[in-house]
Amino acid sequence: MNFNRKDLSDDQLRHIYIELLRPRLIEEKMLVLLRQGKIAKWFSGIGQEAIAVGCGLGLDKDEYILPMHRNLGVFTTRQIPLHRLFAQWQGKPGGFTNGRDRSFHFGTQEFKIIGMISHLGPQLGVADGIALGNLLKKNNQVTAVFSGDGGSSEGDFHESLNVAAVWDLPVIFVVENNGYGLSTPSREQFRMKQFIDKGIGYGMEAVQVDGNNILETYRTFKRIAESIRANPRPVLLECLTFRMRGHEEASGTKYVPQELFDEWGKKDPLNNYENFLLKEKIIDEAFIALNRREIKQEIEKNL
Amino acid sequence: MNFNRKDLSDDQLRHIYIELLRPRLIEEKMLVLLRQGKIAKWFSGIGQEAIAVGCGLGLDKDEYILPMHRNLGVFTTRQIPLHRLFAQWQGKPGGFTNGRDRSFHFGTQEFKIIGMISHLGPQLGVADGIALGNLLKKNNQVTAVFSGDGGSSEGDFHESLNVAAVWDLPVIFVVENNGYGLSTPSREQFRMKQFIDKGIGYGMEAVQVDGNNILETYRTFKRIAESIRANPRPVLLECLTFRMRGHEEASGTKYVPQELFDEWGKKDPLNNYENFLLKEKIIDEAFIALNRREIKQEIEKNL
Amino acid sequence: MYNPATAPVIQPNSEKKTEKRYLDAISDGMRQAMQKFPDLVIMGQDIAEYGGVFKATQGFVEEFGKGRVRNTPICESAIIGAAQGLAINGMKAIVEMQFADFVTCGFNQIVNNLAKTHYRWGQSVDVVVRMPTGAGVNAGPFHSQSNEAWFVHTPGLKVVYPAFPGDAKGLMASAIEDPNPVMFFEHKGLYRSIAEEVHDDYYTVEIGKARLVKEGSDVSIITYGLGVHWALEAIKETGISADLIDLRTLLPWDQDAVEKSVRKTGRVIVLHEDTLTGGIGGEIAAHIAEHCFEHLDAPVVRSASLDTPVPMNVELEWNFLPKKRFVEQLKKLLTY
Amino acid sequence: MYNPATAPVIQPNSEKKTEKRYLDAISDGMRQAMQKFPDLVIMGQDIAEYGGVFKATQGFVEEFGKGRVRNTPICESAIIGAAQGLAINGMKAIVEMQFADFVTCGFNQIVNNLAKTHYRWGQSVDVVVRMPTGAGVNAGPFHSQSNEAWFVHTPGLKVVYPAFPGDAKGLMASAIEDPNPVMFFEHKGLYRSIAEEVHDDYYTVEIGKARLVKEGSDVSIITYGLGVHWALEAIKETGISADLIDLRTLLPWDQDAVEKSVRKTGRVIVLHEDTLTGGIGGEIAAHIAEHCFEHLDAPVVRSASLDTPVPMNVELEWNFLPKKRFVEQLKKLLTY
Ligand SMILES: Cc1ncc(C[n+]2csc(CCOP(=O)(O)OP(=O)(O)O)c2C)c(N)n1
Ligand SMILES: Cc1ncc(C[n+]2csc(CCOP(=O)(O)OP(=O)(O)O)c2C)c(N)n1
Ligand SMILES: [Mg+2]
Ligand SMILES: [Mg+2]
Repeated sequence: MNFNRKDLSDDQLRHIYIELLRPRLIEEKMLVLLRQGKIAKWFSGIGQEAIAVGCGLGLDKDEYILPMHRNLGVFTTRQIPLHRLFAQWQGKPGGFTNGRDRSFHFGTQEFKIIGMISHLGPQLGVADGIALGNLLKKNNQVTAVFSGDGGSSEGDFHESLNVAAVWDLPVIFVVENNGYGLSTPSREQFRMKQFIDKGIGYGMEAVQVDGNNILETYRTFKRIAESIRANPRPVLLECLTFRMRGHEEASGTKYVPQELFDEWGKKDPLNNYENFLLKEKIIDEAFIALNRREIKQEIEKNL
Repeated sequence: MNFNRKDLSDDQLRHIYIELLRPRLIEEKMLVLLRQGKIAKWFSGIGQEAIAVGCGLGLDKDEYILPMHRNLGVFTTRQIPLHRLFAQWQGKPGGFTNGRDRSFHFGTQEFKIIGMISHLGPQLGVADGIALGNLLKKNNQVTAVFSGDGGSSEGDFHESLNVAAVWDLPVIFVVENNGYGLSTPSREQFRMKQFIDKGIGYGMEAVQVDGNNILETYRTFKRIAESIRANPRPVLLECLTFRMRGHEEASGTKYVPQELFDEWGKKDPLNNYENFLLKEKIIDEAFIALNRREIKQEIEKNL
Repeated sequence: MYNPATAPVIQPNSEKKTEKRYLDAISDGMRQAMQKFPDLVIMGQDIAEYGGVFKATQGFVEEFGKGRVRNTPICESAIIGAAQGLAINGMKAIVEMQFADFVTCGFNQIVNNLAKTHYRWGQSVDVVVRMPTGAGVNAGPFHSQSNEAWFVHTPGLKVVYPAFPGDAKGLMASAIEDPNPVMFFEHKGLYRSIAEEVHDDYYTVEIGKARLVKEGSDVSIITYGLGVHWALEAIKETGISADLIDLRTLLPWDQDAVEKSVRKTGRVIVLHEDTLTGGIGGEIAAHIAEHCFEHLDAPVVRSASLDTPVPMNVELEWNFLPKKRFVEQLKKLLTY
Repeated sequence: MYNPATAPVIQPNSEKKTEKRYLDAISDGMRQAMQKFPDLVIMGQDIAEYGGVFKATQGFVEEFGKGRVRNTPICESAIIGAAQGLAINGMKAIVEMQFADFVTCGFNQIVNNLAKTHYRWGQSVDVVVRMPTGAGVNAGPFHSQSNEAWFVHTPGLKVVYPAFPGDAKGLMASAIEDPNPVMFFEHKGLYRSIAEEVHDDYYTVEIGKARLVKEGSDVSIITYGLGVHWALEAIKETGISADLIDLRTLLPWDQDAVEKSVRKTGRVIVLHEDTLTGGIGGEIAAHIAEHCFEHLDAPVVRSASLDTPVPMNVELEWNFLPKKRFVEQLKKLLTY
């Protein structure tokens, strides 16, 4: 994986590292809690963190993001206090739904995050409306909304992209293309070569990015957001990535060939970025150890 | 308008003429009946007949067609006795729904035509299922299904094209692109330049044709159908055309600029084809008069 | 369940009234709300220059501009979703279904997004979905449906269904003021067929309150929408002394008003245009049977359409609709 | 309304029985129907190699091939439409919703296409839509819904909801044999929690017939699905002598069986897991109140979930569900 720091300072690069590390460590803890029966369900985003984190860092804090079930990094980059997230996942008071809904199915105006409902697709239309609001208010804000590759087969995907195109809505439609929808591989979900091939059919710009390269994702979100703020329009952003733990913990990974795990394991967004920073001497092992310890403490403190 | 007869015999060219003339004359009569209050509603297909007629002639008689509200030519080329159509439109017994549903909202296994419900979009998924049945039966039959340009904004359009692509279903998705959905022009419906730009986004072949040129539409349907029978797969067929009487009789045409009527009036599918045949001396005025008289008699007899 | 804030009670500023048709009253209510709320946006198919297929938004684009009066592509789901997005972003939205029948293409957004969001994380969804509904217009199975019962069975929605121009205007204002999602049913058959003197000023009519249209002693007729007009005709025709209750709001419905009347008359017939099985009549009749049991002198009777789609042919349609059967059922009930 | 042809009554070829869980019984019914009908196709998300999220089609793709056991892209509407297309082309189809909650994304195809086609032009729509449904599994508002009432209010559909493995297998066979569109509800909470001896051979259980699960004299409990098991517990717990009627089919429902029991006991409670307002309980209670008025010794009581979405938290969820309230209501009814 090639990393190009361009004009990013050492501090910025380190900050990005910490933001990428945090969701990974939180997830690792959650997987333990899941095995202990303390949370009911978990959709792992391990392997895909660079997309959510790139998005969270690339947009301004007061711009709405509509993430999905694998996008913990959106929540952590917005600095939601972890005890609130944990309470939410455990269905306890102090979360965002007071036990009424589960996992990432909530929104918060405080952090400008609007979570999905379970149904795949409806959040895309909601993003259109939020963006229309921004357009009418002329506040130059961008909205980002996530879809999986599988979920893109829903009619809502088409309707929402089309409306955004016709109305010049300032939305980034992020497709996390991880090659699977639950057990079903891409070849049984669609036939186009890549998602960016859908752009021309909506009269919409489309951009493809290596979803595992945090500097690429971050910079792409930032660049598109800046451009859209100046010149409101939708952009389709395809992020190529992979789910390293299958669909959700309960469903196993038997249906995924081992070669894919091997191949994508080498492309792990955190390891690769860490190695790059180590090689460039921007961080050292002590830095890593310190930050892992600090984040773990933060996690324990908030549980 | 350029007509290229290629290997079509004079008889074939004349037959095509009669098939193109019949729906026009039926419609003209219906417009009279509408004014007399004998039928309740009418969506005129005048100006677009070359598509429905091309489809009806291009497919085999035992292949399913799923037409829309402007596709009288599909019904007439399948030689449905006119009295049954008239009874249907007047909500009388002897039609296809015995007064239960209106206008073209019916199906008939006898003529292998499956009419739409009012809702735009659902017929596309139904076509997928019919085509899947053919694929599983290995009977090498093609299915054709119609959508308007406006109706293509519905989620069902996307879902159905995608399923057809993934499953290699032998379906021709016909988009009659007439520039309007009711009062709303294309620029408020979508932003892509043309419908065939959607092909690549589904991994689907896409073909564009002058929808007002009967020899082009007929030959394109025939060619695609033959190809799909041998090699099952979906094809998106965009037919460029125009509604010469607006959306439906009750809604007027005020919202359409006169220039468009002028421009497209010159491209009338019947007049142009008639002129070509006259010029080539394949028919003469007497032939025209005779056929008009015969069809009108047929109409009166069946009323 | 709901955002507890409701529409304020607003009285008209003056007594000025003009004769308005049902359609004009709805249009008037929307126009004045557009003037009052600069953040209110209307979206729908052909609603801008064309004014909508029923012309309810005629002239709106000229007055409020294309930004706030928006022609949409033909897609119900994304637009209803967009309405929720506007609400999340602090605005208000009205979505016009071209016909109520087409709401099924945006059904998921309504029942799972609009209806459940406030319960889940406290976000109000300040959206009105306009539903030109109903039969008797010879338009067949897909342009005549009554589908209010699905929404009455969806916690989180409010469902409003006025029968008169005055109520239509005031309830439209309330629906827009109310921060909760409101399904606003408008009977197409009433648009141009009824008119009455309606206040010119802006005012609200409270959601959740029924109206006693006629007072009588022998029987309570509980109905709404076109049913109210059928009941009026039947009362006139038969001379029966009846309480005629127009529910006006179907969710939450006015149990107090209904119970009060039933306790007085001891006989009830519930009438609606919608089909019988699983219709709202069941809810109301069951409630009465459970909570007014000791006050009933006769079984609670339901009068509703046949359990089929709405046929197009005019004779089939009037056989489908309960109007004629209702009069018979009413007479029979009085002789019980 | 319906194609009058119904599923034939088929008795099992032998008395051989095996203990089967609810899920196995459903799976068994489908497998044997796949063997019997070479034109039957099953479609759904992850139903092929993966066997479906509940494993109801485990092993099917190996036995019947990928042609007839089809993983679909994630889109409910086109697939339900495709099922109708298969039926039009002379085949039969089963569509599995991954969760019943997601049917709202294909709602239009069901209520306007599947349900109305036979009425409109006489074409049967030989489709079964499988609906893994219900709460009590701690899965929150979007994986727990009971949405059968919407479909019971849609003329043209049949709605089936078995509570026991033996009924589940036989009703599945009937649903597939029946040429009409059938919504087949399966309670997720029952999949692996109940088992009984079930015939190994293929057989049908008639659609439209309720089952008297227990006989008693003091009260009639009318319910279905998980409610049947709650009622069994309640009867055991309280020792009350009750007729317990499991409706099994919700549309058309067995009015005769219900009326017969009510005439005997004079007291009725209708119980369902679904929310109260606008639920099926209203239909049944209203019907009883109208048609058994003179046989009632007490008001018809309804016991149902609270009018909110289904909360995730286990305490909230059990407070939402009527199980506990039901026992109180039942006892109170007996003292009326
Ligand atoms: C309307 C709807 N249908 C089906 C599902 C069940 N479901 C949940 S996640 C999932 C797979 C999603 O795949 P994809 O969109 O690629 O996202 P990923 O899990 O790969 O991130 C499915 C089928 C759903 N949530 N909503
Ligand atoms: C789901 C749905 N929404 C709205 C409508 C109302 N409607 C009927 S025809 C029409 C315009 C269709 O335009 P297009 O698809 O371009 O077909 P054309 O009339 O131009 O042939 C509209 C909006 C409908 N029939 N179905
Ligand atoms: Mg995926
Ligand atoms: Mg058009």
